[in-house]
Amino acid sequence: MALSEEAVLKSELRWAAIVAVIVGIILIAILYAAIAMHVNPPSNAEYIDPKTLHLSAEFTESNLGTRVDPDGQVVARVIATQFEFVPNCFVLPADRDVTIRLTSPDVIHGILVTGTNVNTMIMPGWVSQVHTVFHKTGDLLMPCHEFCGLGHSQMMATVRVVPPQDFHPGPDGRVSCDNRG
Amino acid sequence: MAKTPRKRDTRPAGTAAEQSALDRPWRIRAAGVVASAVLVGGLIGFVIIPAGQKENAHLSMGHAMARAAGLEAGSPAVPQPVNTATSVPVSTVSWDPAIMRILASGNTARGAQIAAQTCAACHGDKGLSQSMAPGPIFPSLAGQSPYAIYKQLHDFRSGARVNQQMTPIAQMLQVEDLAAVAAYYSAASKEYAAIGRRELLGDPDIERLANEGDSHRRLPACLACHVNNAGGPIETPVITGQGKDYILAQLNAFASGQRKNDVYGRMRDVAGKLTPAERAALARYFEGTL
Amino acid sequence: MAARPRRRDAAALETGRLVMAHIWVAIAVFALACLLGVWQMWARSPLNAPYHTAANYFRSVTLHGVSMGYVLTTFFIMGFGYYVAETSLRRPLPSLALAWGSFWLGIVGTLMAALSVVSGNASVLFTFYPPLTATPWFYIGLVLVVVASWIWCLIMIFAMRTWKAENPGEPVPLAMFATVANAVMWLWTTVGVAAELLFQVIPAAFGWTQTVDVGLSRTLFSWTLHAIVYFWLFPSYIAFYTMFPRAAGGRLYSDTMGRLAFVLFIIYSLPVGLHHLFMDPEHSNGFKFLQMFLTALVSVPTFLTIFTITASAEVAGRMRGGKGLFGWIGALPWERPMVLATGLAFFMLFWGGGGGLINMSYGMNAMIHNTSWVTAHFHLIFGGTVVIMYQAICYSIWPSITRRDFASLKPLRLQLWLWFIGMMVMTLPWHWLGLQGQWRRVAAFDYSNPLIHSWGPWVIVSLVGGIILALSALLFIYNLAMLHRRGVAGAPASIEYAQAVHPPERVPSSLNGFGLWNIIVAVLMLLAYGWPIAQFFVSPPPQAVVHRLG
Amino acid sequence: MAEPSYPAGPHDYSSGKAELEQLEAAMDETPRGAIVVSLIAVGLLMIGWLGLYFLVFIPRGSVG
Repeated sequence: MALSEEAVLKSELRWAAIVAVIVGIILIAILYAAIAMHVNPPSNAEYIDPKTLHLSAEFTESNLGTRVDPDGQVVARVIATQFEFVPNCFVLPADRDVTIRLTSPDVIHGILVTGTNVNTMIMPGWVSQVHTVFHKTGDLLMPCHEFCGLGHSQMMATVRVVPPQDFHPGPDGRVSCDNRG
Repeated sequence: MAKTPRKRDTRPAGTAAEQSALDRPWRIRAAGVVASAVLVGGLIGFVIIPAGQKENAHLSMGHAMARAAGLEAGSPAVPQPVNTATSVPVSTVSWDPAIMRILASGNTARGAQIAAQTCAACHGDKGLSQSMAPGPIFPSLAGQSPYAIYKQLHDFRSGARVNQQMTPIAQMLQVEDLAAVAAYYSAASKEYAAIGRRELLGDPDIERLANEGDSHRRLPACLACHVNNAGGPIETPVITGQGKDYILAQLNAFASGQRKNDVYGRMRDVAGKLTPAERAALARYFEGTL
Repeated sequence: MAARPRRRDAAALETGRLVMAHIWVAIAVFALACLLGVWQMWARSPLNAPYHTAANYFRSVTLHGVSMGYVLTTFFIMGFGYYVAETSLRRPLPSLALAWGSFWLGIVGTLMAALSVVSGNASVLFTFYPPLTATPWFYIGLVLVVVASWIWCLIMIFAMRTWKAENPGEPVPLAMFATVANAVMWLWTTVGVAAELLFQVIPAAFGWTQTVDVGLSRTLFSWTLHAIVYFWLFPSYIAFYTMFPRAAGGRLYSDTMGRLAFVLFIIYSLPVGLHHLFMDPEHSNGFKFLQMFLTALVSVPTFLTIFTITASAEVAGRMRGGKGLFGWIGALPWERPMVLATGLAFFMLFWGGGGGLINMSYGMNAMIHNTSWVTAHFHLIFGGTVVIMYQAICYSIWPSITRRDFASLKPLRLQLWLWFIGMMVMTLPWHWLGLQGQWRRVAAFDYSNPLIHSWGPWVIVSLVGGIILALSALLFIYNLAMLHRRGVAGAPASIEYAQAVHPPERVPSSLNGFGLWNIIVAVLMLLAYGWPIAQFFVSPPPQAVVHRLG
Repeated sequence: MAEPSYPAGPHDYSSGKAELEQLEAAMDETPRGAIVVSLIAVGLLMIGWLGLYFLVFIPRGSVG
């Protein structure tokens, strides 16, 4: 079959074409997820100074946790610090667009939420942001998944996903694990 | 038919023209493949994906592409949240470069002078507490990092932390003075800097809390932060060698929320998870004499 | 075709001691790191491990990663490179003295780094994570190891140049072409981490700077982080192309494809590092997609290799009488360590590569980023494909260095099988756990939490895999030690590399040197990394305060 | 008794016929088997990828 050098190269090229088709299928699937489902990696060119983070307006202690913003967006603001999340538990409604905004005053952290595609690094200097919709209700685990120091292993939070009808923001738009959900 | 291999050692090298004719298609093909890869990848990433996503975020093509290129904050597919809150800080300390420079300056004449005039009566000239019996009331500053000392001084000055003796003293001084005296005490007591690594004795449960923490309660080990160069928050003080009454009083104040100058409630959270018995046992564990 | 006449009748390899010194250092460090790995799995399991504190765990993880990623690989690659240079070019090294100098420099660096970690002053893992910083001596030690490897690169490049000048117009032997390809790629690769260490991390570790630009440091490290894996992988591919076909008793199916694959590794393993930062906020979706697209292209040389090597196996199997569509597989001499290892390596490459395809898939990376899935992926690629081929290479070249043959190949095969089984038993549960969200780099799990309670048994299974791996590592050392002590004298002083079905007579300059590819890499890096790095200078982000750990 | 771990000479598997003849005979069939084996491997890889894409990734929902 493949006797001559040209025939050998031809068989390799034929194989390369098969590889190209396979890589092409993967690319199309990724593009479909990006355009039809709005799946992106969590890029966000938004600076915030970690050295004065606690003085900022958005990430001040009393503004952390879940809040339905005046424009109707459900936003959870969370601090990742050595070695805990603030707040340690937050409530989000199922079947609704939600945004989690996180940042760090100290070192690099990262989160995932078990059983979902929620995943981002948290870098001192940037606001990390994940937009998603939760479909399953219940308590999910949100551990720190990036080495952040000797207490890294104990750093985790709970995401309490409640059915939309059980999601009752207070007059200030806030919801917390302690009083609701 | 496989080519009959020729004896290569006797074969002359090809002429320059032959070699060049052999090389050119390779150069052209390689450049073509690489250029088209970058073009296609860039076109999809910077143009096609944002064009397909922009409607959901109600963005113009320009803004969608700016977001995809990282020139504007936010995702090309989702409206960007807006903040409406205002700042209510628990501590107004700020690690700006000017302060960081003073903190790194070590034992300066200015720091030594303030220490001698204002601090040494209670904290000693090397940061060793001058109140010894029955247990030190004043905390020792020896072996602390400049960040740790400055953080508390600044909080006393701003009112984030309240103490009858310390508040008026800190308010007498400028923040630059506070930084200078913090740098002085840290540098003057360098010999105690390794105090946190000292072997301590306690019952196994307390040793575990101090060294390993408790994953079940999401409690990090005390010593994951409270040792110099543990890699924890820079303003963390060393607690080994501090008086047990002082440590316990602070743990209780954090647990009750009476003291809340810890940024983002790190210690309020930890102390609140500890039982009163554990707080007392840990205070005993970390007590020691310098 | 007759074997090429030898230029120099080598009674003994001039580089024999040099090669052995390098590779024994690599093996000693490797065995130690295997034992640490077992303890780490134990610590993470529901069983009670001794000495289990957070500080010990991260000390161990750092030592494991640094030993495997930097020391084992660098020393093995350097040693094997010297061996290939002498045996394929059949001429002495340009400078044996310089090679020994670089060896001792590497030893000094390794000791500095190791002592820093063991003393508990450098528990920052092998990927560093500024603004956390360790004692500066840790980084300086690692820089010395890198400088040692740079000296090796120059020796390799110079050796090939001299040979080309002596043999104008002749194709460089494939094994040496690939070795120099690795040297060229490594010089490009280390630019990122060297810049990070010298300009950012070491000044911070000494206390000269109090803050650090975290985005820039991560980006510079990502420059290195993907290509470094190909640096590790190159010897395996060299063995696939130039040793396996001969060990199997056949020919390399295509010499040109080998050269092309190595060249593709140079150009496409570098401008793709941002795929390690898919989940980071600081880089835009546009650049992430561009580098994902280039990452998809770096799968091409691997796919080409799979086909070319499978076809080479088919040639060998058929020459040995194998018939039909699959009969050639059984006809291969599986008793040979190199043949067996290649088969097992391909199997592990299948799983590791499959995991890698998921990792590189842009938004899909969110499903598994920083979970045990990723740990499984790189243990299969590195611990699997790379290390098992390092072992097979040792088994194949050791007789020519010691002039002794193994009395029996049985313990060699047992060792390779154990390594393979251990790796599969360890990593398959990790894939499963990773999909469920088991996160990385933790010293302990709270198995009383109902959400992760069911993970416990799987972690124990992977601990069993780790124990099998450690046993295999010890058996590996035993096998080589027995060759030194009880080997049968009379082995030849060199090895022959595989010939191609159609041996190259004249190849284009671009497949006989690296001038064109260096230009292409420069252009690609400018396009793929130019703005992602420049953005930190055009619009400087706020810096983070240095957190000293050690 | 020594067992070479790597063949010393070029013709160690010669079965009487000249090596070149064997090679030519082998090349008559090659790479039919290799194509099939590689296709199976890559096909399985594709099935795995698509399986995870459709059964895990997509059901877990949109993120960005």
